[in-house]
Amino acid sequence: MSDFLEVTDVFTHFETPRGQVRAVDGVTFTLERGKTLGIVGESGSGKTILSRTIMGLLPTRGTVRGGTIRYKGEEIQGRAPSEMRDIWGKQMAMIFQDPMSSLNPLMKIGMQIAEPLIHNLDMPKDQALATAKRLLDDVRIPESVKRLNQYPHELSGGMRQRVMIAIALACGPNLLLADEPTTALDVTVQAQILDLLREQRQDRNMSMILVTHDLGVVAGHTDEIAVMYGGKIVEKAPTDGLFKNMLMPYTAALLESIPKMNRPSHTRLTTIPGRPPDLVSPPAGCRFAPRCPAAQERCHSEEPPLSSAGSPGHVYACWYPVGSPVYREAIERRAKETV
Amino acid sequence: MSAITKKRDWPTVLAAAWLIGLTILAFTADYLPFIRGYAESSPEGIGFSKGPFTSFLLGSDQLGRDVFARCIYGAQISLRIALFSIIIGTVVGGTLGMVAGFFGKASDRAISAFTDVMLAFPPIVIAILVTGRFDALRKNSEAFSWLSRTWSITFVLSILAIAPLARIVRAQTLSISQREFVLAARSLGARNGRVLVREILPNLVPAMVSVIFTGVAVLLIAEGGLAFLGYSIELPTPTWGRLIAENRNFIREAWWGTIMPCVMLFATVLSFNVLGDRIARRFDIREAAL
Amino acid sequence: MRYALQRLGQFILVFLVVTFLVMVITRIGSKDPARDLAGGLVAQEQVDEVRELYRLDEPFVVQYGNWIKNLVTLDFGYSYAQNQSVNDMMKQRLLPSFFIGIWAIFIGLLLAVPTAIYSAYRRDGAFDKTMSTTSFAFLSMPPIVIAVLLSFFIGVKLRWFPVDSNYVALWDNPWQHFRNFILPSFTLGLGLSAVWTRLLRADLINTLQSDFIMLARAKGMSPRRILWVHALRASALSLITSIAIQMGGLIGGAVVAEQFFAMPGIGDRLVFAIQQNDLLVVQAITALLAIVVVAVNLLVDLFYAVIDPRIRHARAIK
Amino acid sequence: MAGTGKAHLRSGDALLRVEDLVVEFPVGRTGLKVNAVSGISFDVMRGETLGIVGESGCGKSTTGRGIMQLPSPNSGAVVFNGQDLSQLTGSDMREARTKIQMIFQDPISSLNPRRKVRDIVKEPLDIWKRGTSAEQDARVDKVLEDVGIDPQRAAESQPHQFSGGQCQRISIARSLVLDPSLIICDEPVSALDVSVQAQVLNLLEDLKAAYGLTMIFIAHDLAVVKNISDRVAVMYLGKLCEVATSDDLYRRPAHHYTKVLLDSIPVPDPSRPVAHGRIEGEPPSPVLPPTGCRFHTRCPAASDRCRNEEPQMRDVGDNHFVACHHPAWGGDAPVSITR
Repeated sequence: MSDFLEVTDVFTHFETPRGQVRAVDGVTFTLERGKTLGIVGESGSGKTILSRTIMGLLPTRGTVRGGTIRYKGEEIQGRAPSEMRDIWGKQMAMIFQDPMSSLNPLMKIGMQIAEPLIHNLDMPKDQALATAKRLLDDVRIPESVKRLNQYPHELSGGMRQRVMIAIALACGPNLLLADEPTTALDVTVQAQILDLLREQRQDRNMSMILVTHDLGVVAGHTDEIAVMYGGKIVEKAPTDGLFKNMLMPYTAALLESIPKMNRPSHTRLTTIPGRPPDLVSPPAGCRFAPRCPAAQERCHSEEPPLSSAGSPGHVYACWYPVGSPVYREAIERRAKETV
Repeated sequence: MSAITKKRDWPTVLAAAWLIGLTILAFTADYLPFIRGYAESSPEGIGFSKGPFTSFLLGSDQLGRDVFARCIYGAQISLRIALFSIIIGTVVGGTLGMVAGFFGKASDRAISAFTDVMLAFPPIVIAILVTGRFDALRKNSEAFSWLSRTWSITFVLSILAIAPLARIVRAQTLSISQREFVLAARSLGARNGRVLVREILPNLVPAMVSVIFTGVAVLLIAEGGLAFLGYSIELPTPTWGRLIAENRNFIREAWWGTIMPCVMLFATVLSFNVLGDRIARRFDIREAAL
Repeated sequence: MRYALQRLGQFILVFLVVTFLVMVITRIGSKDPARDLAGGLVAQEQVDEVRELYRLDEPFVVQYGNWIKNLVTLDFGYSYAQNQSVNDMMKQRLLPSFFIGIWAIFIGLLLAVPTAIYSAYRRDGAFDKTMSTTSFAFLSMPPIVIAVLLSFFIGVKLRWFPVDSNYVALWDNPWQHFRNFILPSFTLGLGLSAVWTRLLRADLINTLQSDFIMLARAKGMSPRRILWVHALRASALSLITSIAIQMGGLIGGAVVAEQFFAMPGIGDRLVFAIQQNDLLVVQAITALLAIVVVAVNLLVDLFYAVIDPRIRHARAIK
Repeated sequence: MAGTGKAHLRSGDALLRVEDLVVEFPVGRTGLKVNAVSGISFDVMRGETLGIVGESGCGKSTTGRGIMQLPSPNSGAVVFNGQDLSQLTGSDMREARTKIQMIFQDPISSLNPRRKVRDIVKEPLDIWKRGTSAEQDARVDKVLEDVGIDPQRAAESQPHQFSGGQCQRISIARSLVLDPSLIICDEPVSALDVSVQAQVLNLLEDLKAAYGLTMIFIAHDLAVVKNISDRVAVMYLGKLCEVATSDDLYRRPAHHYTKVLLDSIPVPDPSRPVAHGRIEGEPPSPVLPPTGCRFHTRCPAASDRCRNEEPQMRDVGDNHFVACHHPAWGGDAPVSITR
């Protein structure tokens, strides 16, 4: 089953006037059928570009792509858009962040859902609209018949996101790429949408890649998490395992910097000093080293490979992971200095 | 490869060079021996027209006058009228637009109604009408004897420039006013005048400059049209439009008399448009329809 | 519907202000409006007749009311200078102007739409770069310059089309009609096509980069469908707005073109009437042209509201 | 949750006391209005941080601006330092405003892009002609250093040359220069990445102590609000729901909306069971808000009384106030919710 989606050494670079931006720089992972992978990272970590690279939805001009992406055993990296059209919608579907700008403002909701059915599956129009109505019911939009004839601006933000999910589900894809699907929504609506995604994924035995900046979102809704930093995956593990045992200092620091509800107010937050690396000229060695509390000389010169943590499926890229003697010593030294 | 290679932007360089050169020539024409005097009479006599690149750079017309010299004098008049008009238009239109966009409410409604009405008039139609009526006014009333064609055309073109400028500035001001730094300035206790001058005006400048350049181009076109229809300034001073109109009847015999001022007008309008366009692109201003 | 009525109210308001201004402007510098309205060099009885007819002894507002009343009943009066009723004159003169405008818009769209679509689709390609330079050049070409060039090269040198293009009705002799209209219409159409090519191209490029186009691609829609169904429909709206914005300029250009190509249209008549001090005709034509501009804007607004559900919705909120 | 009433206002020396604040905006020229803020009251003690939390469109930002009289509220009193700001006009108003300062959400939009950063920070001193030129320079340098921006670089650079986090620091510096007593932070960290967010939150805590500030902190992120605030007010559709100390509010929310909000937050801890208190739907339009309690359309405990009668803010003990007919606890007859 592991040959559902296999991403090996994929990179995506963009030509800009400043030079080549190495937005995604050597990413490898596999995804099984029916599982959810969360990709977490801050802005500029390359998580969105990675999802678009897998989908093949990047502009061709000024883009340098490499590595292999095998979907159900077939190489899809580097395919022309005309070949990708057999996959788009039918095999892979995508959900975007902003439900307002992602729906065509001039087309009725019903037609936007029915469109892929008519043109990808050659369904007659009335049958496609009937299916669209069923899809609206599936994503829990009340008064679905009325909605078919409405335009996007007549719906609330949450409703629009449900419509976008319905569009994604229309042709029965096996892989759903959700790029920050709840970032533009309020928390109460976010919870509804995340529940809906989980339920639909289970009902339809789909795999999902959930891209987000929010560790809280991935914690409850994924099987596995990949943490990205500076265009690379720096740690990847089954969700439970990752939160129990974070090995990459970046992952740990990211979690620590989030204010927690269960801590008393005015708890001092742990911060990550500095800024994310410039991907035109990334630092040598480990890209997190300049901001890492435990960075040693080796970290600045030698790039750590993804190594296994012992527990199944858990890999990390660090010379001195959290808990290692060197790490512990460095942290203690730092704590003394600040006091 | 990371070094930013700056390609020279030739259209901009050429446009700027053309405009600077033309302006210098036009406004120093009276002091230049190879232009001065050639515009009115010809050393070679009346009724003798010569082609370009002979003893005349751009040829001579039916009356033996040097086309190049006349084009340069034409440039002086055309440019002066267009520049005067755009300055008046910008000051009045810009102020109205800023007031409407910044203060809103009644002032906005009044000014918007005003621009709506102004924009209802087809510009050339209203221009010939007003110029024609000013002619009558000058003839019939002693008090308006000063109202020469130069004045009335400048006046008319200024009026025509006000409404589009006011509209653009209003829209820009409105969008800048909604930015949070304007709110921040107010929360610091800045007066309206200070907010307008310090916070809003500097952000208006790129759009204004761009619009001024394209505006001059539009006014040059309008002036050409007016002159062609017979509403140019009094003889003997020619404007480009007048040169085109009066030599057009001899186009079969001496095409240069008409084509050369056409080329001048076109090159100048193009140059202003190029500069306006570059500024708009540089500051990412959406193409505003003037 | 409510929106339409509201816009209609605005239309009437602008109509009243505009016509009032027209009347004020036409009276500037007139020593004796009655004489000017009668057409200058006519007998005193006729002048008095006109004074009576247009109530010129009464306050200005009454004169205006009287004129407006005549205007809405489509009675434009009688031009003594021309010895012709203005209505008859309008009838003769409107059609040539109308055809110049219509053919100019037609040529403009015919050139602009395919060019813009192909330019946007193959952005920064050779075609796009060439056309973008070309359209920029045409954008900077005043109507008189285009008219001179067209008449010189095509009319005088090549002799393909007549330079002095008398009016021939479309239904009398279509071939002659096109021959006569081609130069004046191209004079205006080229400029319009330049404006619209740039506008539609920029708008299409913008639209093609928007999220909903990305979603359409992710749905697996074909490039053709994305372009024609998704992108073009959104961009058509700004094109329609631009047609309304260009109306004033188009009318001005038509006046120049009519003069240049000796087309007996309404603009040509206006220029003559101003020279002749024939105020009645001046007043009527100016008002008419201004109303055309306002009316086209009104129509486009209403049309826009029909096409764009967002506007329809925004207006419909009760 | 349409809480009006003033039971939660404290006696004693409040720096700011807002009573029955109402802010409405016309909807175009339709004659309708947006009921952005519909009669809310609260107070802030000297040195206290009040958090205001709610979803988008609940009126929390409008409240912040209403305090500044930008624009002036339709009605209600804003008593600051014993002076009712809504009664002031002209230069008195401008003078009073300098004692209250705001920090906005969008760090880019809140700085004038066409001025040097140092001039932006100096602007307030320039407006009020405070001190000599040398004193002004010294003050600007000090404040810039306090927020961690190099004054030298600030003198040479424009806002776009700084990162989002740095721009937010510059905004903070500008707000501090006039030595205000109250700072209103309107979503100051929601545009920032979590690692930067932690830096700015820590900075705000530090500056609050160093400059002796009182703070109003407006945000949609409950965890952030909880961390920085002493007291938290929950808003829904232009009304207050609940006011309590931040730890108490989290430990035992009394209002059903607060509960829902807390349950909806994705917690970065996969071992925590997924909360069950989800609600359906989205907030109604503030143009036509529901009668009675504004939350009744989505509330699991809504009764007929809630539909008709607006609940008043009342004390449920321990400095905890709630505007609900049937609160989760502390009510006369607690309603058990069966789901």
